[in-house]
Amino acid sequence: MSRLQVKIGELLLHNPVLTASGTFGYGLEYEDFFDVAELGGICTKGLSLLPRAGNPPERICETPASMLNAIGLANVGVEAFCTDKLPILRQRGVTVVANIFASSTSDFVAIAERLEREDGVHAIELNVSCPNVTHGGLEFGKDPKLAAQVTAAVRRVTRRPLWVKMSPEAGDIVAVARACEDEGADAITAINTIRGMSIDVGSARLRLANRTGGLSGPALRPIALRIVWELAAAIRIPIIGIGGVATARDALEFLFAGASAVQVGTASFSDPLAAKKVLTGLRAYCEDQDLSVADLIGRARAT
Amino acid sequence: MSRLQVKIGELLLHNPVLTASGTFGYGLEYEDFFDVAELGGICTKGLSLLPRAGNPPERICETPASMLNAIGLANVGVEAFCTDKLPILRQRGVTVVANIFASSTSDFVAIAERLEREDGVHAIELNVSCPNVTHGGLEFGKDPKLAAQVTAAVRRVTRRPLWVKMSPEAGDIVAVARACEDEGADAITAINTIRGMSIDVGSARLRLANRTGGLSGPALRPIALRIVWELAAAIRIPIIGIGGVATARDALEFLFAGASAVQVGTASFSDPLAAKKVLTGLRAYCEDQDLSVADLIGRARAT
Amino acid sequence: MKRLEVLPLLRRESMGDAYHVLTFEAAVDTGASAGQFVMVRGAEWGDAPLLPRPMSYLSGGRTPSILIKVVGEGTLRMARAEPGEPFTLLGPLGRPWRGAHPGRRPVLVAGGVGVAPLVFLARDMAKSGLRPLAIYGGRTARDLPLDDELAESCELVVTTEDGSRGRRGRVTDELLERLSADIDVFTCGPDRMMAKVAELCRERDVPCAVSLETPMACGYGVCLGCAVPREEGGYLYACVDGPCIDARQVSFSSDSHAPVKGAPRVL
Amino acid sequence: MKRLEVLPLLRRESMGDAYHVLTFEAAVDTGASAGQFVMVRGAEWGDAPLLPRPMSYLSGGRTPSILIKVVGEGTLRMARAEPGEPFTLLGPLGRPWRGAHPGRRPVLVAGGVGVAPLVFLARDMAKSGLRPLAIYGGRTARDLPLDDELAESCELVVTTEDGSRGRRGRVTDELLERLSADIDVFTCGPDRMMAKVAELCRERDVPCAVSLETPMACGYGVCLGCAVPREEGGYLYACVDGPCIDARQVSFSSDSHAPVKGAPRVL
Ligand SMILES: Cc1cc2nc3c(=O)[nH]c(=O)nc-3n(C[C@H](O)[C@H](O)[C@H](O)COP(=O)(O)OP(=O)(O)OC[C@H]3O[C@@H](n4cnc5c(N)ncnc54)[C@H](O)[C@@H]3O)c2cc1C
Ligand SMILES: Cc1cc2nc3c(=O)[nH]c(=O)nc-3n(C[C@H](O)[C@H](O)[C@H](O)COP(=O)(O)OP(=O)(O)OC[C@H]3O[C@@H](n4cnc5c(N)ncnc54)[C@H](O)[C@@H]3O)c2cc1C
Ligand SMILES: Cc1cc2nc3c(=O)[nH]c(=O)nc-3n(C[C@H](O)[C@H](O)[C@H](O)COP(=O)(O)O)c2cc1C
Ligand SMILES: Cc1cc2nc3c(=O)[nH]c(=O)nc-3n(C[C@H](O)[C@H](O)[C@H](O)COP(=O)(O)O)c2cc1C
Ligand code: FES
Ligand code: FES
Repeated sequence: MSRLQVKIGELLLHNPVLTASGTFGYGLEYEDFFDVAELGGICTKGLSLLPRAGNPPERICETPASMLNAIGLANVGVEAFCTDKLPILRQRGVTVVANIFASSTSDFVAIAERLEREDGVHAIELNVSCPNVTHGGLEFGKDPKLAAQVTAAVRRVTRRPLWVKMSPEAGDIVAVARACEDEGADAITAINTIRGMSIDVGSARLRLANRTGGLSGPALRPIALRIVWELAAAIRIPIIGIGGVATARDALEFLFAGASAVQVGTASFSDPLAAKKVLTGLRAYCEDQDLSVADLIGRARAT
Repeated sequence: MSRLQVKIGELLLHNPVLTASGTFGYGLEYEDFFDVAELGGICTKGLSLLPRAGNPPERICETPASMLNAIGLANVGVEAFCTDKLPILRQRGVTVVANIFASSTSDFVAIAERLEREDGVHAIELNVSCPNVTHGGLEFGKDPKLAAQVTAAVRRVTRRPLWVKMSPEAGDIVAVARACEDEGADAITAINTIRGMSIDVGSARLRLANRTGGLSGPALRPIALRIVWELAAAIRIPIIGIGGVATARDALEFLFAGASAVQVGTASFSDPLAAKKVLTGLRAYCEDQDLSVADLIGRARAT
Repeated sequence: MKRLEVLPLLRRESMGDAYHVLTFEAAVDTGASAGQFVMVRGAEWGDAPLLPRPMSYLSGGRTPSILIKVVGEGTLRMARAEPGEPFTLLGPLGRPWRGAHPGRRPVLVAGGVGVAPLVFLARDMAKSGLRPLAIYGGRTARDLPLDDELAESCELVVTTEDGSRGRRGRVTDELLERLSADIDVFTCGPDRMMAKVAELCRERDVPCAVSLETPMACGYGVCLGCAVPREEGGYLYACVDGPCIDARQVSFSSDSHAPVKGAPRVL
Repeated sequence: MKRLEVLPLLRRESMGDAYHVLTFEAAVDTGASAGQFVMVRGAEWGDAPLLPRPMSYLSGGRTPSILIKVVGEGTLRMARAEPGEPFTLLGPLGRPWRGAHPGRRPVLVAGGVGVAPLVFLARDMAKSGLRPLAIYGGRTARDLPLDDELAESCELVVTTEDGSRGRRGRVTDELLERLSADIDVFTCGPDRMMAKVAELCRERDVPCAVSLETPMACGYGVCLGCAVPREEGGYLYACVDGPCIDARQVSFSSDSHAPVKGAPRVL
């Protein structure tokens, strides 16, 4: 096993650096920059059963060391993903995590069933934590019972690795994660965005048409890191850390706190090579210290 | 009534700019910089029944557009405050909001009773949302029942204006605020810090001895603003907005979202004149637009 | 093909406090066409401002340049940059201006900083022997940073709202008078101006290309932040379907919630 | 009295990549004494880095200066600053070095960038006719930025860990040899070095003043972030009880959770 390999349940990733859902398209837009198959994996834009147009503009705005987005899960739908995007990803050897979203348990199941018919989907990530849609979204992720219910239902229709993505807005996030673990989730992704707001003072109007949007970027990192730390003490399944990872240093913070892998999100906007650079830096660190990634996980917990 | 005056329940503030608890000492450290009596008011460092030494170092570290603190409510205690600090503040005509903290309802009551014997305490702010202490702290602020219980108990022993300070980590912050309103709180302060963590990658150790610390500063602003917006739709008592206010522009965001006043916190560290500058900017804005502060409150809600 | 490069600032020319032309030194030809844009970020900005800023190319080639107007933190930093300071440039991005319709007189309608992609276009047109009419407007005489550059390759008419230069009024007043069936319009400026230009052109069945400006996070189609309502329903994405696009594809009216783009900052 | 001022950078002198002396131009005398510090922040840094950085005065007067070592984002920005760039300075803050004990030979023990407040002190001592012994150590010859300045007013002994200059070893090795009952020690450097110096002095009953370094948010006693364990229990606050303080008041050992201050950054 190479230094950088890491196991997320049954799934062997060739390294612990993935890209975050909604910040990397369907993985095909980065061809001009680097070979995406080098990454540990990519999480697709959230897929719904039917295509979605998303929210009216403005959809994004910048905030201190962060941004707000209220895209509203605009996506091509699971069918178009399977026919138009997945075959290319498969051919290129990209490790694909399908991030899926629905406003009912039965739709979650239907999407998972559709994906079940395809090769080349290496894991499914349940987005039960999107703050930018009126139905479903956050509700599933704040309530341990609902989160468990969705996890159990999808678990029944797929043997693929199943990751569940946490909302930092849950009052008791440990309870939500445990409930998902109990229903057979293979990993917990932490975290999705926190809802924020911004007002244009000149016009006294909200910057986002959706009023609120999800906060992402470096500003989120300390909060995400604390949640990963808390989860690592409470659950046995692996944790994928996410929130403001922009450099190898940031990735190491998450690994040291107990994450087994990380996802790079907003950083790809500031620099399309961000994920690749995180990987390069991590490799250099491991070589320099003569350690493997497995040695790094939870390192700050010992001291 | 002057343009800048604002009523928080029965309390008339000569302007809506206060300083946040824990970021302005006891108000006596700013003499070299400006006349603190010019401000709408100051919130004292959190006062406990007995003096507290606080947490071991490191207590603070910087994070993106923010900082973490785990001071652990080091303070001189309510008795020393009343004898050493308050007389000077009174003499200078400073509007004083006593921020108080305890790990039991009876201690909250005891502190309030001690303050009741003093002139020159214009309001009491209940800190039921401190993330940096092992007992009490956050627990009170996450649970509507506990928050209501503390509010009711303190309400019984004082006729002074009573403000309750919210934790953004409550799963249902609106429920907490409503419960406090129902028990006779005169205003809601929103928000206290969110717990975060930072790891020094060089040594693979946590930066803070307390492990986690409260996140404050500009990075918190979009979250605080969203919470103020949500509360303004749900409660009738005034809201004091707090979280990353550093300029008059930031203060206007909070007023436009529905806050009746703001508190300036971490910004005083970057610039001891921050609160004074916010006030100057707000005055200029009101004069320029020929509006009073009352006209500004909730302005972005109309459009 | 889009490229990500760290390039040093070669020079910065100020036109008053608000407008600056920044020229960078590239190792190879940028390959940018008129109307395309570049995502620009100071290589040493740290965590804030976080996102790169979309800027139209004023010129391409080996020394690509942009015209910036200071409206916030990002453009302020650009306005303070000194030669040698490294910037990250990602470009060329988006769709360039379409070709001119043969037999029609090109009319370029520019508002304020929207002039940049039109100067690039005018220079191209001049090279191919065309001499467009340019209608260039701003609030005051100080809001017409590249008037000389336009005048070099166009017949130039200037308007200001306060009458401090050229005709008092708006570019659309001038356009209305000059609107004839045989012109071909290209426009870039504040949303409301472009909406009005588009409306006038549609009424007279005159072809009209607009350059969309909207906040962007990525610039290459992944964030889905740059949505613009499409006339036939749904959304266009300014960074990949635009920025240059036929005005009839765009629904200019439904943007009711958003703050007024380009509104001056009060504080 | 402490003052908050926005001052332009007058000049920056580099000593290799890592060390720089920044000199500012003040309108009035800073009134700073040796051992005091100033909170420094770029006036145009925006939201990040957020907090001002505490820096010991290297000199006071009308052109106050500081010596910085690049360890993170804030010091990196300082190291890149050009003359004219505005900085916010809040100072003078904290307690200066105590006076020298009459009849004892002053020994200044400096580690790396900790040399700044000791150069200031040495110059003052020289003015009053004293000629201290200075023991100055670093990892390599490159970590001794102000050796010349010390040599001007002191008898200077240099140590490096790799032996690239002076004696191979640490300042404490040198101090141990020179420790006699009639010296008077002043020290500033990495925590572990100061702890060791304090221990040696305590064993021999030699007076020892240390200058505390700890992360600070405010610099004037309100944030309570700069706690340092006090020997008799509870905490000292470095910004108001220090930074210069009698070593016997400080408990150097209980800092088990905190990261090692001054540890080099890996990435
Ligand atoms: C394709 C394209 C080409 C552009 N070309 C130019 C150009 O050549 N020269 C130029 O000066 N500007 C151009 N802009 C606008 C420029 O991107 C914004 O002015 C800039 O991002 C503002 O950054 P800031 O940090 O200074 O202001 P911020 O503090 O981010 O925002 C200040 C104000 O500008 C508005 N704004 C923010 N981003 C944009 C945006 N992308 N488009 C329009 N308004 C925005 C905000 O809503 C706010 O009102 C272009 C935009 C696009 C999309
Ligand atoms: C009273 C006092 C006087 C000082 N005098 C000088 C001086 O003359 N020259 C000089 O170069 N430095 C001095 N320092 C240290 C200096 O303040 C820090 O190096 C600086 O704040 C780091 O900022 P940064 O943004 O570059 O690094 P950051 O990214 O903030 O931190 C980098 C590393 O430095 C450590 N660090 C952060 N703040 C401090 C701090 N306040 N003290 C010690 N370590 C810290 C962090 O834990 C981290 O390991 C002094 C500190 C104090 C308290
Ligand atoms: C523009 C944008 C779109 C996003 N879309 C999705 C999505 O479709 N599904 C999802 O689970 N998370 C989505 N996210 C959340 C990210 O995957 C990630 O959890 C969050 O941004 C925090 O990571 P970061 O700080 O590295 O960006 C989106 C984030 C952004 C910024
Ligand atoms: C160093 C520090 C100490 C604090 N101490 C207290 C406290 O004692 N009581 C309290 O209610 N809030 C305390 N707070 C929280 C602030 O009052 C405020 O709610 C928070 O910092 C968010 O505002 P800001 O972003 O403007 O700093 C403290 C914050 C900081 C940074
Ligand atoms: S800017 Fe990201 S999709 Fe257009
Ligand atoms: S630095 Fe704030 S109290 Fe010492």
